[in-house]
Amino acid sequence: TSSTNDKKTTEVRIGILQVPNDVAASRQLKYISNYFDQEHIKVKYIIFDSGVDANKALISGDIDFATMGDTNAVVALTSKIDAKLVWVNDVLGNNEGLVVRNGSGIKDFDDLAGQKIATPFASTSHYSLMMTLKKHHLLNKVSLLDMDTQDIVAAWNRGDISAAYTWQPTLTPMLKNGHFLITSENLRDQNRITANVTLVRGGFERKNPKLVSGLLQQLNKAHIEMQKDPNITIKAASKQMDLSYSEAKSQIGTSKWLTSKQMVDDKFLSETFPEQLYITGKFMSQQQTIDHAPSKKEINDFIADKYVNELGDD
Amino acid sequence: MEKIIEVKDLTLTYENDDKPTLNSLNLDIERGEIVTVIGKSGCGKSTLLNTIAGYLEPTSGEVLLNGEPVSGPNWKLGVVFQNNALYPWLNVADNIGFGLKMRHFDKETIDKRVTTLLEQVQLTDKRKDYVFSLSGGMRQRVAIARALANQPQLVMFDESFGALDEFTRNDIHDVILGLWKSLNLTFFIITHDIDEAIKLGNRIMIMTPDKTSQLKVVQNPYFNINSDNIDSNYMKFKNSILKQII
Amino acid sequence: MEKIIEVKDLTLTYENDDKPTLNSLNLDIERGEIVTVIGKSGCGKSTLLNTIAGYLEPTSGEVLLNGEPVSGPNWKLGVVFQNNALYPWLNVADNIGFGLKMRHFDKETIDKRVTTLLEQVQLTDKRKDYVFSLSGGMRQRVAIARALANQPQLVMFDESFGALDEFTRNDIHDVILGLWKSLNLTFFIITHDIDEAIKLGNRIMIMTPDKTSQLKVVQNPYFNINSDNIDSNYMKFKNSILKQII
Amino acid sequence: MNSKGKKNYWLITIATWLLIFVAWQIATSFRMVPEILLPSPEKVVSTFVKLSEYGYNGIPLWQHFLITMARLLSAVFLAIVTAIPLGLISGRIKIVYSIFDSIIQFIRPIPPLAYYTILILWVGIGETSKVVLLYLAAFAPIYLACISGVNRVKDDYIKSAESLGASSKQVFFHVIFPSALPDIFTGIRTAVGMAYTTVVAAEMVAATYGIGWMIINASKYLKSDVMFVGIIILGITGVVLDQILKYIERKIVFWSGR
Amino acid sequence: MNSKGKKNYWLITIATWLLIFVAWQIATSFRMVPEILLPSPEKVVSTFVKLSEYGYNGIPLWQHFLITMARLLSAVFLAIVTAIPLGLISGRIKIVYSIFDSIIQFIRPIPPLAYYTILILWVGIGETSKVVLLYLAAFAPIYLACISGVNRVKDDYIKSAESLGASSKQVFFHVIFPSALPDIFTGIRTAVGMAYTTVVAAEMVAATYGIGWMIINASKYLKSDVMFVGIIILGITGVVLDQILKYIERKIVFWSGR
Ligand SMILES: Nc1ncnc2c1ncn2[C@@H]1O[C@H](COP(=O)(O)OP(=O)(O)OP(=O)(O)O)[C@@H](O)[C@H]1O
Ligand SMILES: Nc1ncnc2c1ncn2[C@@H]1O[C@H](COP(=O)(O)OP(=O)(O)OP(=O)(O)O)[C@@H](O)[C@H]1O
Ligand SMILES: [Mg+2]
Ligand SMILES: [Mg+2]
Repeated sequence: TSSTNDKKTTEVRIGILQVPNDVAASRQLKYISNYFDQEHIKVKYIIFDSGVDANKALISGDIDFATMGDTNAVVALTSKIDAKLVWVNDVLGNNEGLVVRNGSGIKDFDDLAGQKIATPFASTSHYSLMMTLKKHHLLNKVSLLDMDTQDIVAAWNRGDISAAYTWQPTLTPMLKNGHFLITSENLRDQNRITANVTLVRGGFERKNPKLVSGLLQQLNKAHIEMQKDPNITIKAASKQMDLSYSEAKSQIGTSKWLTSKQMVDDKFLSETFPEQLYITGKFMSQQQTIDHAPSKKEINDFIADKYVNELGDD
Repeated sequence: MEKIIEVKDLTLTYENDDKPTLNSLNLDIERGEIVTVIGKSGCGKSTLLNTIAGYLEPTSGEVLLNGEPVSGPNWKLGVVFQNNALYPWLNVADNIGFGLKMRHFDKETIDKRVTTLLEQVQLTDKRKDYVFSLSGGMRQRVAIARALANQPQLVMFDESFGALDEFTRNDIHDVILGLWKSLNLTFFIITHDIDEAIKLGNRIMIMTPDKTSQLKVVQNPYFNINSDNIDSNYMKFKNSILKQII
Repeated sequence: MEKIIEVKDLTLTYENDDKPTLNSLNLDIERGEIVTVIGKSGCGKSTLLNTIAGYLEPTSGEVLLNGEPVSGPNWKLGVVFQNNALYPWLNVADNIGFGLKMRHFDKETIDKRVTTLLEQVQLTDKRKDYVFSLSGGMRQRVAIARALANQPQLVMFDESFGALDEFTRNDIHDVILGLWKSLNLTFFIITHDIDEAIKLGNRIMIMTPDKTSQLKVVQNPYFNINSDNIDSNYMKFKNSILKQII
Repeated sequence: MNSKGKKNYWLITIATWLLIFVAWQIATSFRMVPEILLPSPEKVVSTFVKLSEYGYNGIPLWQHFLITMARLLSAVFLAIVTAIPLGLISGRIKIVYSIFDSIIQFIRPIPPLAYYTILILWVGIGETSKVVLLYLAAFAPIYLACISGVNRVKDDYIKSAESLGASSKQVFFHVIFPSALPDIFTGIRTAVGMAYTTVVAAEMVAATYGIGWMIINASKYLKSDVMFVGIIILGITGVVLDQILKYIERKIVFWSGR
Repeated sequence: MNSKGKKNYWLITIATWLLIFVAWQIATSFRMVPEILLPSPEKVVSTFVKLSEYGYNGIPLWQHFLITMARLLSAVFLAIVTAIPLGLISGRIKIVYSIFDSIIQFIRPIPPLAYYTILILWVGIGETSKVVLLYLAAFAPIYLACISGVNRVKDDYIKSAESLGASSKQVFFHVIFPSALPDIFTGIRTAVGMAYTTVVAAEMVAATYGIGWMIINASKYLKSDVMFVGIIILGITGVVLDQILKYIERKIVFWSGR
């Protein structure tokens, strides 16, 4: 890999999701390229369909940064991948949710009993769904189907399933003949936060702390911009993702792009979010999807909030 | 004598072939005789057999069996091939009874006839054996028994003994002649071994590649003779045949 | 006469076999003679050849080539197999030159010798042809030429002509005898055709399955005789051999 | 080949596996490779025991295994009952051949994953799509084997049967079919292999059990110990399956190759 | 089989395809099936034209195609240069056979997707893991074909060579190798088929081009027209590839089967 030992880093590889997020916006707005050009470093973007593959790439050392859902970050943590969580890209809102088919007779959570519900396993949606089901004592009363988002739409169109917890852009076609039973925004309000986060590979972080700060600074710019004038940011993200403005807008939905200042001031990265990860980890280990629940210490070691703290002063 | 087979002006030209392989050929086979056919490789022996057996349709002329035209393979015309074509998935008894089963004979009749045939070819103890466990000579005897099971009017052999060694071949000759004598059968035997043609044939037919229309039929003074009694003219006779072939 | 091969008290027992296939066998082959070997299937003819050729190691006793023990296959001992074992990926010339190439002769020498051999087996015009386009008889002639290319001391044939029809076989016999006369070669020929054994052998060796230790060697009055001159005793002679075999 | 001195070669095979095992043990004991890349043998064994006792995702390991086998075998069964008749008839009747062969030749090389989504759109996410995917993988080998089997039936077999009084139908059932059986069996073995290779792909979508699903699911949570257990189970099952088929083959087409 | 009257059977084949095409056209024109389940022929053609002109995801269609072929062929090439020597030696030397055969027999049936994740953990998400996955799919068929090729070399070929003065090494290179070539070619064709079947799986993770990736990506957005274009390309390529291999085979092992 290009970033080993004494050799100067000449290339940084960023694993991205194909969604209109802060990375997409700062790419389009040339924040990222301008920064790395000035450092004489090449940037390479690698698209991942999910955090699952991004984690694999972190292990094999093929990427330096990766954006993923926080559930995959928990997987990374408990699998002892040498990586640190350095950034929260967005706190999920109504761009993820549980949709049920109109006319399927599902009016309330209790009606879900006996239904087939699809969701991409290991995703934030999966976690949100499980939390919801648990809350309503439905855990063993529904049959869960592990499906990729495209397969969810296909199954939905055929009528194979009448409920699914998934994210945009998959939600849009489903909402044509369906409606939300709950969204991640509702969960957020109930203090069950899910988020997309950025991990940095340990080897890279130790060697290039400056570059980590630098990249986060660029992402933070997009967050600041988003809060000042969302239109510019959404437009940039839509252009980057080859989407229409309205598509991008609905895909971003009510997700929150916290600035570093907000993260610091609200103790988001030092208290709120670690707590959420702790709950997530405990829940996932109860579900036996991970082999142990991470301790609070492990989580605190995993989250390297010093970069955000530095930026927060800006 | 009663004619079993009449071949009349038989011409056979293979598809995509310009010259006929068999050209206006005439031949009668009478009940109870053994006709042996000898000729160089490629002269048309198998073609003649295939036409008589009904596998090939004559281009012109006809083949009559008991006065009726042969219109396809027929159980009245038995055939034994060089590699005996026994079915390896059937045991000896089932191979021999195959034709009778196809013709819907009942199990008892089949069993009885198979038993008799096994005795005649001296393979009674091999009844339940599979073909792959038999020697080459035994396999040929099973093939002969299978061809005889239908009690056909004529049994034809297409170089059936060529793959056997000389000693085994001698044994088979004796089986053939023994069956012929005891059951009054009619045989049509293709061979490329002159000694065999002489030993087995009442009549020897010599086929030449260029003018197949003319079959030379030779009366054979040495038919079925004990080899100890062969006189000094045997070699001359054999040589005269050899020369006609070439 | 000079002895090329001396087989001394040769015993060969196959692995997992309790009885020896060859039992204290003795045999000399002299330069310039043709020894034909005849015997029933399974009596051990090929085993003997394989041991002389060095493919099998004697269990006891020894095989000497010019007084030296044979310790493995050797270019001085040529072998021609029944299915000729010609290499289908090589053309006729390359097949014939194969041994010389393996022995690192230069291209010119190989070419010259191949040309001579092609003339001797009358296949000059087939030089560049591949084996699959040749007839059975031609293939055997190529196989003989290939075995001769190394100018071996002894050429052995293991039922090499069994798959050929009688007429082609006669041609090959003439080729063999022609080469033998003109090049003063030594041959060791296994066959299961008594006529062939008589026609080709100065000496005929009869092998019996039960007591292989005793090879019966017969002096042959009919060696290389023109078949027109064969007298009335020929059949008696042949029959006497036949009886010894069985 | 060499008839002089036969050693006990299976000892070498055993030694090889022991060596692999020891190397694996050493590599993991001395932490030469991270646990996640290569779980230790003990870990794999203990995971296997755990999975056997408590199951994966609440379902016992043997049930995962059985459902996978059920999918595989029902697909192969369907392929056998459809491909054999079609293949034999195609081999015998040129018109049928002309109709089907090019279609099958066209579909055959397409990777199953390429059309899996289309298949799901057509037949849904249930067992059907999984079995159909495996069925499509298994069909062509059997079909092609039947055609080559029929083409290789010795002419003399057919001629003999005809001269013995068999009708065309009898020739088909009593001569062509048994003659082609050895080839058909080879085809079935290839078909099982092809379907087996597709088993994980088939369980990738909307499954909640099956060994393939277990491996895919474990890979989402980077549980390499479970993945190793799954892979080893698939490896052993593959070998055992082939041996069973070979055994059945030897029993049924006992004459083949003799 | 039937020598009487040979019809132009390829006309039937063409008619069959026309019929399929017409049925497809009718089914879509009359909206008997939704566009998403079965895009119309025009749509597929126009999508093909569009992809050829403007590319998919900014990359021209032919580049997607070439990269997939490059992955496939480099994997097959690697398999050829490693499996042939190992296979031939295994076929000849029992000790080598005892060491490798059981390992390969064990790995062979495992579905590539089962170990793809492990492979990615080991060698990364780059081209290496893709090529290695295809390589593993291609290796066993060639290896096994070599062994069976060596075992089928006629004893008389070897004996003749020895008696003609060839050393063991010469026997290996001048007799065993060419003798086994027809089998090796059959193995290579099977290997290409196996690797080809794996091509979509290999491009499923972290790829940004390749026909397989295009299909997978299109399936995420349910672009069935693009999927159809991809599937048809894979089908045609598969047939063409096999024909090319058969042609090369006929040229190189011209003596085989004659
Ligand atoms: N199906 C066929 N189509 C075209 N030509 C054929 C066919 N079968 C045989 N021939 C040709 O017809 C001629 C006679 O062949 P046939 O098999 O009858 O000879 P044969 O006397 O039986 O030879 P052999 O002794 O080698 O069996 C040969 O030139 C052969 O090439
Ligand atoms: N490799 C072997 N291992 C064990 N036994 C063998 C082997 N080869 C031959 N035999 C046995 O040795 C005996 C002699 O065989 P051999 O091949 O020498 O006979 P043959 O005289 O050449 O027969 P044919 O005329 O059929 O070629 C036979 O009983 C045979 O079964
Ligand atoms: Mg013939
Ligand atoms: Mg022999």
